[in-house]
Amino acid sequence: MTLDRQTLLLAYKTMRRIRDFEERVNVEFVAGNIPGFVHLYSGEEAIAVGVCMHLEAADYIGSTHRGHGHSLAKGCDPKRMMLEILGKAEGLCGGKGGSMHIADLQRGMLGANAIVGGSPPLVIGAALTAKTKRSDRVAVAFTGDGGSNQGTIFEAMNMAVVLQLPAIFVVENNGYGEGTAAKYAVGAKDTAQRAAGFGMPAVKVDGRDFFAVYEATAGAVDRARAGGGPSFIEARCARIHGHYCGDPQSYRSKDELTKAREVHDPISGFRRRVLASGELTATELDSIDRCSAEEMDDAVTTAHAGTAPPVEALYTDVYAAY
Amino acid sequence: MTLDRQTLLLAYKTMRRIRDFEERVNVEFVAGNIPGFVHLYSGEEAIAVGVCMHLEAADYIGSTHRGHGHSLAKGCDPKRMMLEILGKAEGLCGGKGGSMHIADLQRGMLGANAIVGGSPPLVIGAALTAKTKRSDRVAVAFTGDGGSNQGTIFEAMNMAVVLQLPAIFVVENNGYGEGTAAKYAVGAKDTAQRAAGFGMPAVKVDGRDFFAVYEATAGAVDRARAGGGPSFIEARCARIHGHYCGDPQSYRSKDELTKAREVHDPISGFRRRVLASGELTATELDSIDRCSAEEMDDAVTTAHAGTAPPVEALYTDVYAAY
Amino acid sequence: MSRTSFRQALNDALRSEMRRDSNVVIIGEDVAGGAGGTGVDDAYGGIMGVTRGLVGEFGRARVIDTPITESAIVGMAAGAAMTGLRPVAELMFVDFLGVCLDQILNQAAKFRYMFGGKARTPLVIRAMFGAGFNAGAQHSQCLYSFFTHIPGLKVVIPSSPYDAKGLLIQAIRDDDPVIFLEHTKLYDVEGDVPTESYTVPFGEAQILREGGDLTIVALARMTHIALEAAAGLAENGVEATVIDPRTTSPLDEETILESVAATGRLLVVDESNPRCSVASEIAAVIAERGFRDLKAPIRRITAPHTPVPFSPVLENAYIPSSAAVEAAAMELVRWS
Amino acid sequence: MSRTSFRQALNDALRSEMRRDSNVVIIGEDVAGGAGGTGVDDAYGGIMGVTRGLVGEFGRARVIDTPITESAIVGMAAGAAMTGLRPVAELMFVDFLGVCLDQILNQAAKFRYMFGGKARTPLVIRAMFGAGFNAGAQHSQCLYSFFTHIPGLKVVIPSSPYDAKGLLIQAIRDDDPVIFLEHTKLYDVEGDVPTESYTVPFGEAQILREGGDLTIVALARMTHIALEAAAGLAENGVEATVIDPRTTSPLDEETILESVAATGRLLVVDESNPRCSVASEIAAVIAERGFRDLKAPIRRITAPHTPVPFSPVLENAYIPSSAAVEAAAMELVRWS
Ligand SMILES: Cc1ncc(C[n+]2csc(CCOP(=O)(O)OP(=O)(O)O)c2C)c(N)n1
Ligand SMILES: Cc1ncc(C[n+]2csc(CCOP(=O)(O)OP(=O)(O)O)c2C)c(N)n1
Ligand SMILES: [Mg+2]
Ligand SMILES: [Mg+2]
Repeated sequence: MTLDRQTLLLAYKTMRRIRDFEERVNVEFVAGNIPGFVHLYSGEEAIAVGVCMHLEAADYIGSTHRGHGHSLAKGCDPKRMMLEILGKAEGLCGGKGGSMHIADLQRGMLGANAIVGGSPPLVIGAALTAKTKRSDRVAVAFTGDGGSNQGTIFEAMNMAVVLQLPAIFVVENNGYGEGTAAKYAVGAKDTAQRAAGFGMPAVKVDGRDFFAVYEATAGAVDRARAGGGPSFIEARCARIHGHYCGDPQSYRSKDELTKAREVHDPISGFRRRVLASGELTATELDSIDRCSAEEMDDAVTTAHAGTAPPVEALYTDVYAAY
Repeated sequence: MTLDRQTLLLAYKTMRRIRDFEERVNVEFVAGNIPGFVHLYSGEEAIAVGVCMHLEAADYIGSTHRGHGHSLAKGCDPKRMMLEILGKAEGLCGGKGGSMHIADLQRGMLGANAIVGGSPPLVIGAALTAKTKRSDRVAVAFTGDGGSNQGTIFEAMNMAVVLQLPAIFVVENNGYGEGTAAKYAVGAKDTAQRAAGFGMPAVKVDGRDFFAVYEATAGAVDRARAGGGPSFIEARCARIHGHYCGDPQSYRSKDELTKAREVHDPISGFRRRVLASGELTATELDSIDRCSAEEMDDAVTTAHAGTAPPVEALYTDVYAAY
Repeated sequence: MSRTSFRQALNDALRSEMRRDSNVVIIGEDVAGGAGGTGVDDAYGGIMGVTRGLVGEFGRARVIDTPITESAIVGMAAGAAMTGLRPVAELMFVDFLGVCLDQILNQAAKFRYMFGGKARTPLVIRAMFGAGFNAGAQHSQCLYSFFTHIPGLKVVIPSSPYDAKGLLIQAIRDDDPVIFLEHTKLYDVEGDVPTESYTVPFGEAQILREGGDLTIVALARMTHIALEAAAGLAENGVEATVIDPRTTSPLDEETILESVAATGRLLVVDESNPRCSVASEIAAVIAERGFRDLKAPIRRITAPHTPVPFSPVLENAYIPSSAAVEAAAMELVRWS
Repeated sequence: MSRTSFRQALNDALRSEMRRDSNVVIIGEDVAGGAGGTGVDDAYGGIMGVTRGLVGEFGRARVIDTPITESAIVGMAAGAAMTGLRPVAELMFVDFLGVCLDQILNQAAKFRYMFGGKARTPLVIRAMFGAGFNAGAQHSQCLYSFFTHIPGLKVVIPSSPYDAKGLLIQAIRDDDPVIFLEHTKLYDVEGDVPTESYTVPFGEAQILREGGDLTIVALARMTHIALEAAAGLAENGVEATVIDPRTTSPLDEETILESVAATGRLLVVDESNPRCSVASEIAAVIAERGFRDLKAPIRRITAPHTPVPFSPVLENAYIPSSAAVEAAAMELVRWS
């Protein structure tokens, strides 16, 4: 599949932006500047970008605990994300949510979700809104391989088929749920085949290959917009960092960890491919790298300069009896 | 498949016993002698019997809200069941459970369950006990077509595959969950194919045909006892009565209701077949009918003669702070 | 004004709000009477008949029958609420909370706060509750103390047809998730209900009866037990005030405090299990804010700390009786 | 006796019971450190390291890693308990109760009663709870009031390494389903713990400190806050008794009543949300049974009625502080 230069540039820019964002978060976390815990998306960029490049701001996504990549791909502002992750008042959720609860409803980002399997039922609700209001919006639910076994996603898939909702279920199979391998926890070795059994088109793609994800999503999105109902995509990838920042990952072999960084990296893969094909030039890509780095410097500086939420914020945004 | 006379006689006797039991319950309910609500198994006898004839008392079953047939097929005493359904102290649960909570742990009957989808997770637990204690016991989970969409059964199926548990999932597809048709609520038109996607052998059989159910279960039980892991069976059948006693069933056509009684009845079907083949004689079957009728007269009389639980029983069998 | 059953009052509320606002949709099992069958539509109209006739008027696009998958029902309703609809999801029996709690506890209830005030989740979850039907341990619970404990939810528990209609309309118009609980034994209760649309505000208790000797607080079906007891007490010259909070979140503490200031005695009647119950909460509030006015201990009359038994004799003994309320009230009045 | 962390005390309890009884199995996510990976076994030993080393000694047949499916985990454990095993299921964060409540509320908790006493369900469900980790609204809740409300469950909430070990051993030997809750901020707390096996009985509160001016009841991490406050109060000449109920079901009402009989003042510190909380329950019990002894209102110091916020400044303001406890205690002592 060949894509125009604008598309390729945007794809690279967004993947790079996600990677840089995550690596900065990692640095900030190690430096002790980030409260709580964070889960990094590095190595999975091609999935969020390949999927979300088909979406408008008005379309919806539901995310996971590993949601920074989805948020950025859906158009959230890295500054306000970094502010949120540092718990600042200027953050996307005013500092009340944090890394695991980044949401931006104006951009159709329905929220990172710290409950594994929490998003799919919500996402079919957004799809129901689209169907009920006869808009052509679509809703995408991101779930991990571990989450793919959760009863909630099966219920959501069946409901989406029964009501023929414009929903797309994307399972990001990075091989592990915490320390447990997908090949142990997923009794059906193939989640796409399992999903097909629910009565919807389901495909398996290489989630490290932007082009494969982009192409598979095109079909699913077109079908959904045209009223053709839900689809399922399993995208296989490799997690570069641990389950959470600080995870020693001794459940993975040294060799596997090296490969994840050096062999399976979707961004260098993309870069190699577009340079080889001559579709983009090194100069173009390098300048994107530079801009991205600057953008992230900026985000981190802004985040540090952010202010802590006022204590009164504890009592707002909720009906509080006392 | 041909079965020896003892097996055939036992099959007929048990199916007849279930039918007679249910029809008596219906009479008692209409007469206002049964508190709460009851769900009758009439028309589905071939499934409980075809499955449970492969089970020993030491094997386990988990049931549904429509559990009288499963209980009888697993060997529960009709007297003590009828006593329970009438809320008497001599009932299987001392009158504390009722129709929807009949259980008999000595006979491996882990309980009727008034929560749709409630049993499968419990049943894999019984299967885990069997596996852990290296016994060759098996555990069977009965679920309806409506219940087959519940997240709990999908989680249980995946867990059973992952841990290779001696569990068998039987979906009794009687076409409806309350007033909602299976062909509407089950997005995958085929629950067996959907189950196969979870990584276990799955078959679809005519649940009105005792022989078909008996044969399908044989394979599943042998596999489970031999350590071959879980299996799935969808058995299609027709519900003769309403969802609950008193259900007007206007969501079903007159024609369908008549067919359920006259065409799809598994017991008359069985009778026709064994008489035609000459495997059993009308005299034999008629005498079973007579005994069964007497047994049920007896059960009903005993149940009426039962005593109400003492009020103190309210506070027993539970840690009660006050 | 016309004599209307509790059930019909709920049906009226749903109908008038669906006419008023096309974003209101109903989601649940058999709410349209079941789907895909060979017979007629709207056979059930909801298992208790509350939604009867709605699919006829509004069609299946707005009265949506679903598979038996409560997590998907509630989650879908919450997601739809976040994105512009005003769904009324029906959970049938509140006991089924067990299979969908996460979508209420960790999702719908938390969005507004967790997302810094940027999310609105105008969702209503209707469910029936309560003992008295010999429906057994898994179909007879109250469980409203769970919802009352959860920040971000509003909890409505009407006791009369008038309140049922006004509170349900209010619930549908509210921008927070509202749990709306209907006692199974109240559906056939009749009362005078205006034919036009009206709302009953949340957080305003109703004084059902005034008396100077003690204050009895009760919810839903228990208000009827309390009034029965109050009548009996009156015959013995004891005058009780009976208060129905109507919503437990928000909870109208002031009305109860004012009454206790006058009577000095409080008795709370609650059909649920006792520990960490709404009865406990009300007792704690008064022990904290109304202590100076108290002339006697605060009594709770609740179900015992046991599951709901099936057998009628046991279930009757399980449910708080007006006799028990009367006896406890007399003790309080005589206390010194 | 040796200095042992809360985490290690739990590990010791599990190990000694698994050695004693081959029916004890552990079931949960990554309890064996994860499975099927390319690296080493026992990498995590449970996400908080509580089960570390157990898979090495007892093998994967008894330390069972599962998929991320809590309904199947808890349900499987309950079914195994009904049929002869003594499973210890790990729910990781108690917040995940949302995705498996039914198997606790309607299944495990009800079998014994619903089946007329014929079922035994010797099941332990371990989960961590509490705020203080900046883990956000879905990973910081208490939720023990839910379990305490449910008949058929026993609820254990230890505050020290000694109690953690003795109560967990007791829980494993108990024939009813036991919810065993571990506060995330206590895992690294150290204390003297006997190396041999011992049990701490359920329903027996522990008096952590004696003083005649008021009674403070607190659980888990809040006992430490309460003791801190008590120390501060002592400097102002106010002597507080601090009581740790240790189990909320059964709840030791007598020990609290006796103390209040002596002090006349009660303050309950509870990290959970206030409505229908354990604090409410204890206040209600004393307002009912200890009224005559009360010299002042019963105060509850709890988290506000809001979800747990992420930002440290807000989370710190959310969690009850010793300063707040001290201030409330002074008010009670001065009250007239
Ligand atoms: C219901 C629930 N169970 C368990 C957890 C703890 N947990 C958080 S992330 C995670 C692993 C998820 O694995 P996967 O779905 O593959 O996503 P990944 O982390 O690989 O992106 C677990 C078990 C949780 N947050 N929610
Ligand atoms: C979790 C839950 N949801 C809904 C119900 C109400 N209910 C009881 S039986 C039933 C229909 C079940 O249909 P199916 O599984 O096909 O079993 P059948 O009644 O046909 O035997 C429903 C919806 C319930 N008891 N539990
Ligand atoms: Mg994963
Ligand atoms: Mg059915």
